[in-house]
Amino acid sequence: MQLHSTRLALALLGLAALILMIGMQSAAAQEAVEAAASAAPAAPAYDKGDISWMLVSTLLVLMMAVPGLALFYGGMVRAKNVLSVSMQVFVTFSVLSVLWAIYGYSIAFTGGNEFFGGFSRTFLAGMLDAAGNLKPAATFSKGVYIPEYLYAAFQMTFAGITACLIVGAFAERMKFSAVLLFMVLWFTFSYLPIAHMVWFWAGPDAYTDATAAEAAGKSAGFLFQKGALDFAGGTVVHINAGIAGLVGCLLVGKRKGYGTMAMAPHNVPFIMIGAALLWVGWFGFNAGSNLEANAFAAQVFINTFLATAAAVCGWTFAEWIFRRTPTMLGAASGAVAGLVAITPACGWVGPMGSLVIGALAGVVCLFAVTKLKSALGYDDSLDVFGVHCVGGILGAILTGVFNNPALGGTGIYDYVAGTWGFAGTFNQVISQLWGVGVTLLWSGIVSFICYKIVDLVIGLRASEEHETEGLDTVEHGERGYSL
Amino acid sequence: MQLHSTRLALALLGLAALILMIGMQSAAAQEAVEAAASAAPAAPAYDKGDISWMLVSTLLVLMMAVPGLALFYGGMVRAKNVLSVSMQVFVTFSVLSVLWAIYGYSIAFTGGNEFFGGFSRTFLAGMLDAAGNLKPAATFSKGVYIPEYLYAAFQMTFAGITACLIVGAFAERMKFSAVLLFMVLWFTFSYLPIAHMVWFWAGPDAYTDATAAEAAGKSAGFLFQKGALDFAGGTVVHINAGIAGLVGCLLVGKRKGYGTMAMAPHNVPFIMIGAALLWVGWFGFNAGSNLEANAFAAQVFINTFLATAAAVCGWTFAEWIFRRTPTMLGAASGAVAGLVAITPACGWVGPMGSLVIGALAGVVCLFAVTKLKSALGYDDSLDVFGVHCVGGILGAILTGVFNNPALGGTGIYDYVAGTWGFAGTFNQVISQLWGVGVTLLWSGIVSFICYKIVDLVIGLRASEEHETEGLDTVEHGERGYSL
Amino acid sequence: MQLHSTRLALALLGLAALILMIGMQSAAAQEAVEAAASAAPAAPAYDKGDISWMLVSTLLVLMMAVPGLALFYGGMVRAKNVLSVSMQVFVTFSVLSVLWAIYGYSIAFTGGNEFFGGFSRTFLAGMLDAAGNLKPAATFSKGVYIPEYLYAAFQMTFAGITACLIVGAFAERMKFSAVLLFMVLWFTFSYLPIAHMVWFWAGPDAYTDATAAEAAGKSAGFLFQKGALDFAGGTVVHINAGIAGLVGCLLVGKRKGYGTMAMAPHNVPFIMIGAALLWVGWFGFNAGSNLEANAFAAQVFINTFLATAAAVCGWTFAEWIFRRTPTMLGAASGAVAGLVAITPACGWVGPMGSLVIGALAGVVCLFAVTKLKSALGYDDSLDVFGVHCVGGILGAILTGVFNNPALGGTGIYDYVAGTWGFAGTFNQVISQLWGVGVTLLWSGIVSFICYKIVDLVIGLRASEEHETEGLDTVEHGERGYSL
Amino acid sequence: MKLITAIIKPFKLDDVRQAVADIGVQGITVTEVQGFGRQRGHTELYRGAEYRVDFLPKTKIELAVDDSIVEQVIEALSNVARTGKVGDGKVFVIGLEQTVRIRTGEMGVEAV
Amino acid sequence: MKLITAIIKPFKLDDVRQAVADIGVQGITVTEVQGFGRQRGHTELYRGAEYRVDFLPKTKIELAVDDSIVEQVIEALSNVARTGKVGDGKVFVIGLEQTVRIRTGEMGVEAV
Amino acid sequence: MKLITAIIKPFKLDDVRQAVADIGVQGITVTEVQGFGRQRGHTELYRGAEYRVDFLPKTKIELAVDDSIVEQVIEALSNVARTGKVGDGKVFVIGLEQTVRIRTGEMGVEAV
Ligand SMILES: Nc1ncnc2c1ncn2[C@@H]1O[C@H](COP(=O)(O)OP(=O)(O)O)[C@@H](O)[C@H]1O
Ligand SMILES: Nc1ncnc2c1ncn2[C@@H]1O[C@H](COP(=O)(O)OP(=O)(O)O)[C@@H](O)[C@H]1O
Ligand SMILES: Nc1ncnc2c1ncn2[C@@H]1O[C@H](COP(=O)(O)OP(=O)(O)O)[C@@H](O)[C@H]1O
Repeated sequence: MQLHSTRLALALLGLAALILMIGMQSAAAQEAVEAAASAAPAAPAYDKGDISWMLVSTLLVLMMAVPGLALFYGGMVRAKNVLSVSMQVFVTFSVLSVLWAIYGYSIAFTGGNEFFGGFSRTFLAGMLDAAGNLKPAATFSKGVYIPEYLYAAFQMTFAGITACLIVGAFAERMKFSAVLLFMVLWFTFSYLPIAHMVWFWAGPDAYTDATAAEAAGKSAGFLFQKGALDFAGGTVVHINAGIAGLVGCLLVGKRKGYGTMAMAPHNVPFIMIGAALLWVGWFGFNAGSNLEANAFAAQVFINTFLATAAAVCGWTFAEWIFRRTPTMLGAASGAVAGLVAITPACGWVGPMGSLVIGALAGVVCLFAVTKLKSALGYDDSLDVFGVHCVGGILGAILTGVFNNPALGGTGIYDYVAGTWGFAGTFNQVISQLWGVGVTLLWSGIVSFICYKIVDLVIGLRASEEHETEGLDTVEHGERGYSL
Repeated sequence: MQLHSTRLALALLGLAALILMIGMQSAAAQEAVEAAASAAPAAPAYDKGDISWMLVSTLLVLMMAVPGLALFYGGMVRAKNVLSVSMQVFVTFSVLSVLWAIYGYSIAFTGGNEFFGGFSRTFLAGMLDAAGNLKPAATFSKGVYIPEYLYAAFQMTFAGITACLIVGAFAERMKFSAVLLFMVLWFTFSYLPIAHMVWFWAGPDAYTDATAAEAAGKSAGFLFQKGALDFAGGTVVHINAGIAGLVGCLLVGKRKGYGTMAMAPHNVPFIMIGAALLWVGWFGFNAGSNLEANAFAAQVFINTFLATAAAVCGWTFAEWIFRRTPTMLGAASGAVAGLVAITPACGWVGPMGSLVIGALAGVVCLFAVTKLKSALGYDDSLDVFGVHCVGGILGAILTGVFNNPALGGTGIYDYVAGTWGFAGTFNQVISQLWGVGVTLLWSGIVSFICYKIVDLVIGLRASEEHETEGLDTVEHGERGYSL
Repeated sequence: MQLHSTRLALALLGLAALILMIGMQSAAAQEAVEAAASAAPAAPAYDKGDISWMLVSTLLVLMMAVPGLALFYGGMVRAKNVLSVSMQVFVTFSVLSVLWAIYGYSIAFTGGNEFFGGFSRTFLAGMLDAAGNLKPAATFSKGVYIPEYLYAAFQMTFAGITACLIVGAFAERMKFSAVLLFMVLWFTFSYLPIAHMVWFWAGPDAYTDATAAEAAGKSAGFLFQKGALDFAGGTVVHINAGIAGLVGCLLVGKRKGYGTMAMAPHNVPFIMIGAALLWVGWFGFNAGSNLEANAFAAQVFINTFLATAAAVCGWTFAEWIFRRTPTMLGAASGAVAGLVAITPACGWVGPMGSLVIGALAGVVCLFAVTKLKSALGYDDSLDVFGVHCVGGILGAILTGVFNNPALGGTGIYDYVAGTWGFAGTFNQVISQLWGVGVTLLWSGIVSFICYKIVDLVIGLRASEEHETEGLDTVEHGERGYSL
Repeated sequence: MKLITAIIKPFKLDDVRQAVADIGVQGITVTEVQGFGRQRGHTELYRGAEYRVDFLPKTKIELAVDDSIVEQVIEALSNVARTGKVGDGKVFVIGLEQTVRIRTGEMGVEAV
Repeated sequence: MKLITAIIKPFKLDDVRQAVADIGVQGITVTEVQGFGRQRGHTELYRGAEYRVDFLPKTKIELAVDDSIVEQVIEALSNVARTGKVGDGKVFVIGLEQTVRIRTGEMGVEAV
Repeated sequence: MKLITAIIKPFKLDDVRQAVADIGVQGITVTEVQGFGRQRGHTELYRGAEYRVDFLPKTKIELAVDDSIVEQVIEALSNVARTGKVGDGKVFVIGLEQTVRIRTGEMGVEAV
């Protein structure tokens, strides 16, 4: 294995160097070309309040991943694997950030077909105008822009954290080299296209009249066209990662001793810190997805807050009633479940709808990680499926329900007419199910193939001996604690 | 006890569901009605810089509570109670956030009498205008507004963290169910009225001329009318929580072995992290209380910063001189003491006044938790009284002193004349003492009654056996660490 | 020693009180005087977006120091010294914040000669106009200002964290009193003048025409005049602290048992948290150094992000290849190395240049802390020199290289002509080397003298017995953990 | 010389130490251990998993004492360590063939 | 009475406990220890430093049993603790001169 | 066979291990313990509270050795563990009635 990994690393490093050299050329070259082509205003008057908020939002999502998720997951495994899990999060996030700059952003967020974008922004090229000013990216308001670099940075953090979420499913037994290779493949063939399908569109300025709107609509991603509402990434992030996790833990197999040995979390306070930082950071995720600091951001914000609080209550009290005692791990898990479920909904519902979504998410995800999991018998180490996939599906569907203005929801904005409407609960839920179904299928199948490839090339699973000793010393030559 | 708790939980859950259902109806209904009634401009041009800052401030206060306070307190108890304390913070904060949305905000921040507000904003109703735009809430500048949802969210975090502070006083011995029930009662009957008394007013726009000002003045809360200055919550938050803590630890009694057994903090680095996050987050608390990102926010910010730094120095050097060695727990406590003391003052004094306030707070609170505490002999586990109440009183009084423009203070703004004046040190200190005295009395008495009720209904204290074993395994079925 | 320290503390405390009393007077007095003298607009229309971002940036840098650096360093030492190191960071930061307000800001950021500023802003005097409004400080755009209090607060955090960085070099063996005394001396005689040399200038408004520009140029700091580019503090912060660390660890000598005993980090997850918070907070450091939330801040932001991610990859993969396994400590160190190297460059290069700078920093610093360190044989406990000084020098030089517009860099702005130019790679690198060389010499020599003074006055090193027992119990009367 | 080993409830340590010191035993060595026995443990819940934790934290103390005071020591420590509830622990006595004080090289009863 | 002390691989603890319980041993005392022996440790890397960590985490279990079942207990625990790889550990048997149950004061075989 | 138990200062562990290895003792078992004895502890301060911490971190090492080398081992380990300051610790020697290597079932001197 040692040799394998080393060769892999060398290859990756060499490749990276090569690509970068090409990139720097092409970036410089393309800029001149692109500058002319861009349809958006040459030097828009950005609002500094928007920029301030989006800078903050971006760093908040970074904070969700590291240290947030790294701790949340790190605390949940046994002490002998704490570094292994944190390391997988830390390095996956870094590698994908680099790849995002090289080709990820371009494939996800430039025009192409309904499933994949193009290559015009590879190496982040073409984001400066001829005068060296930062070109704009669209928001959800006509005539309001943020610098495209900022949009690319914000979305970069989404790509990174989504992949990191998967780590929890096969924690404590997968080889580090296998994790990294899988992540690169999955990012390229699952994350990028699904982000494109759900989020890519021409921007509000294109919706000038009915004809233009139709044309614009057709240039958008596949699920965007289906009318699936996903404000901040319920499908792209949570369902996508959750199903990839389930497939992973099924393929890699159960941990040695699962079901017979105690596998208690080794550091519950770390879990608490992690969950709390996820809560805090998630405002960047959700209210940041509003892309501007207008008044509506406040609604997204309070929705996110209340859903989380309600989910903590939901999980904790349900646990108290049905499982004897309320636990810290439960409260922390409840917070995450609520955050997951409100993610697609946060910009489409009202505060009372958010309370209901949160409370339900707390109870449903508790059910998922207890009854459902033990019924199906898979070993999803840190419940990526039970919390992110189940919570994501619940949130996606309830978005369709509570979007209803009669339930305090916002309805949907018609950029041409300038009015708010509502598609009807049934129609909207159908749209939502399109989003859920396509994501489950696409990510499920792509994940399966990626795992199989990795298994063939370098093998997925650490040896039994290594698993017993713990991945920290074996794979990373370190111990978490010397107290 | 098990049965009791379970029944309690069930009841709470059922109640919550019921209330929400009603709420969703009423929220939808009221919106139409309220829209017309609102006196403020229909769709004010919010400044995105203000919104950006207030979003950040709100999440900073969240971060103070979780993970900040949960860690600060969690690290200070013995290892067997770390989850118990964190859990009390985490769940109290969540439960009160939900109740805040249901009735708390309305009672604290709508007009009513001098002590309680009304019910017009229950379920956060009435905060959207007929067109679905977010209605404005006043700031301290005429013609400057932030969305009311944002104001409500910001204030929600204040309510949550204030209650959480109390947890430290009776840590390591109170039952989880008792904590929650007490918190709900105390929040309703102490926090909400005191917030109303101190902070509720008609907003600056109402102060058009002398007559209008007088009328507006009479609609404000009781202590607001008394002229007590409290920029960010010295009375409402710290004195209020501190005295409730003192009453609590007296009623629940000392921890078993207190005074004879060593009860060293189990994880001092956690205390350091917690204190540092409190410091960072407190800028949301203090500079956020400015409600807009105008230049003055910078003064509030630097005041807060310097007072904290000075208090760290004050406590540390005093400890070095009088108690042999400077300790990490001391430096961390000093930071919190400084933050507490500058809270009421931060918008009314200058940077040099802040240095003095901070340095004094460090020394005085050290004295309070050593000499005063051992003289009086109560067991306030984590010194809620010694730091928050004593520091809060000190800060409240010194606000009256350093508000003096001759000492670099701001004086007080006359919204009608548009000029700054100063009430005179003596007068202002008297006003401050009104704030201190009323809060001590109100919260002290209400707390006493609430504890007694809880004691009658479910009992305050965990059994001796449970206390010895530690609340983590007994009440939450978990252990903090499996290293 | 006890007596010594106590006397020191007493003296410091008394001094502080005295100074403050004088300060309060002088502050009040000076304000009237200064108000007239100030050249900048009386009451500029600040952009609230700028203020919001700079408030956030300031608190982010605070978060880098505490808890970020305190944890990063705290986790890396042995358990018996965890509090000692955290405490040194916490208290150094606080003491220097107070001194910054008293005289630091004035000496660094007011006009004087090329090496030192003057005393007009001691006690933060003169920052309010006659009407009590906050006076402006310049940014890098003509006609754009932020309140000077805010600028002073932002820069305060830089001074504090820079000194704290040094702590890592002589960790686990230096007396607390010696650390504090050294810090005060070094701050005064190394940090303040170097900050003045690199950053002090008249501001963009002074560059109205060629003659004015020349005059303005001559009033700037020594290294500013040499044309050394340092966007966010590569020289002032990292080289400055790094060389002071090297001198320190050489003078204080190796830790007992260094090279023969295992000195593994006691808490690697803490290191991970620390590094991640440094990453998050560094956006305040770097993008905050842009001083406004204009579009360009987005470029600084994404540059910082990508360099860090690339450095994590660089260090991790290099370790994998050359040192057998990729480690968590390595990934964390890589992040910091990348952040250090991009610090001077972040506002002068493009994203692809940032990727290269980051990747190189990861590899070069790994080499520095392994080969270089073992070749030279010094005991820089936490590699302050290997990461901050080496990374800082690398970044400074590469700034000169990648500033080239042909490599995607920005070039340099000519405030008079309003155009962008480039000095030529060779010329620019020479300018950069001026910055590097002067900082190394100045800080190296000053540090040497300061350490010697401290050694004479109170002695640098803890006794062998104390070092063996661990500084936590001996110097602070506490233990980190009682698990 | 005998080596007395006692397994006791952790919170009794201070009392036991005092009690044996009163008899004149100057030194003891203490180890944190986990005990399985008649005393029941507790249940822990982590999401889907429920573990019976059978082991209980106990404290082991070891004292090397002269034969003459063995009975007295056992008596004293048993008395203070006793709560009367299950799980109070055990005392084991083993013969010591040799005892050395490292600092001085003293042996036997001189060494403790 | 004998005191049986076994040093085993930590992940074998549950099996061993079960095995001796099946023979009727009701109580055991467990300590986390570090073992040095023939089994090789691992190498740790921290930036510039590389440490050979020779000690390995082991679990020590102590059981006081009646003389009559000593052989049986050793047999049973050895069987389940054996993996056949180096590092499986040791069993030591020591004579117990006295045993007391603190709760009741019972002595000898009654006490365990 | 004898079981030698030594309580030493923690930072002496590496030296002691080396010293006994030089004599040919291949395996040892190490436990972190807390010692109370003549050596004084330190005082800890936590806000209002001041605790005298009497226990000191010590390291216990256990070695099963053949009777023939007992003296030699005690000699060697005492020499390197000695600092001459109070708190250096003790050595206890106990008779071993039986020794088994779990991996192979070997007994007695073969087992260590
Ligand atoms: N046979 C034994 N050998 C070694 N240790 C034992 C034995 N029996 C009990 N112990 C230890 O004594 C502790 C208390 O024993 P237990 O049976 O729970 O209660 P009691 O001593 O009151 O009957 C156990 O937790 C275990 O550490
Ligand atoms: N002579 C000894 N005295 C005390 N403990 C020993 C001795 N030899 C080995 N051990 C313990 O037994 C463990 C296993 O021994 P080792 O030599 O690694 O393998 P094995 O027992 O399979 O030959 C060691 O880690 C150590 O804890
Ligand atoms: N009678 C005893 N029984 C068991 N352990 C002892 C005894 N006396 C001392 N010890 C252990 O030896 C250690 C050192 O003993 P101490 O009296 O401090 O110093 P010294 O051995 O140099 O006289 C103690 O910390 C304790 O762990």
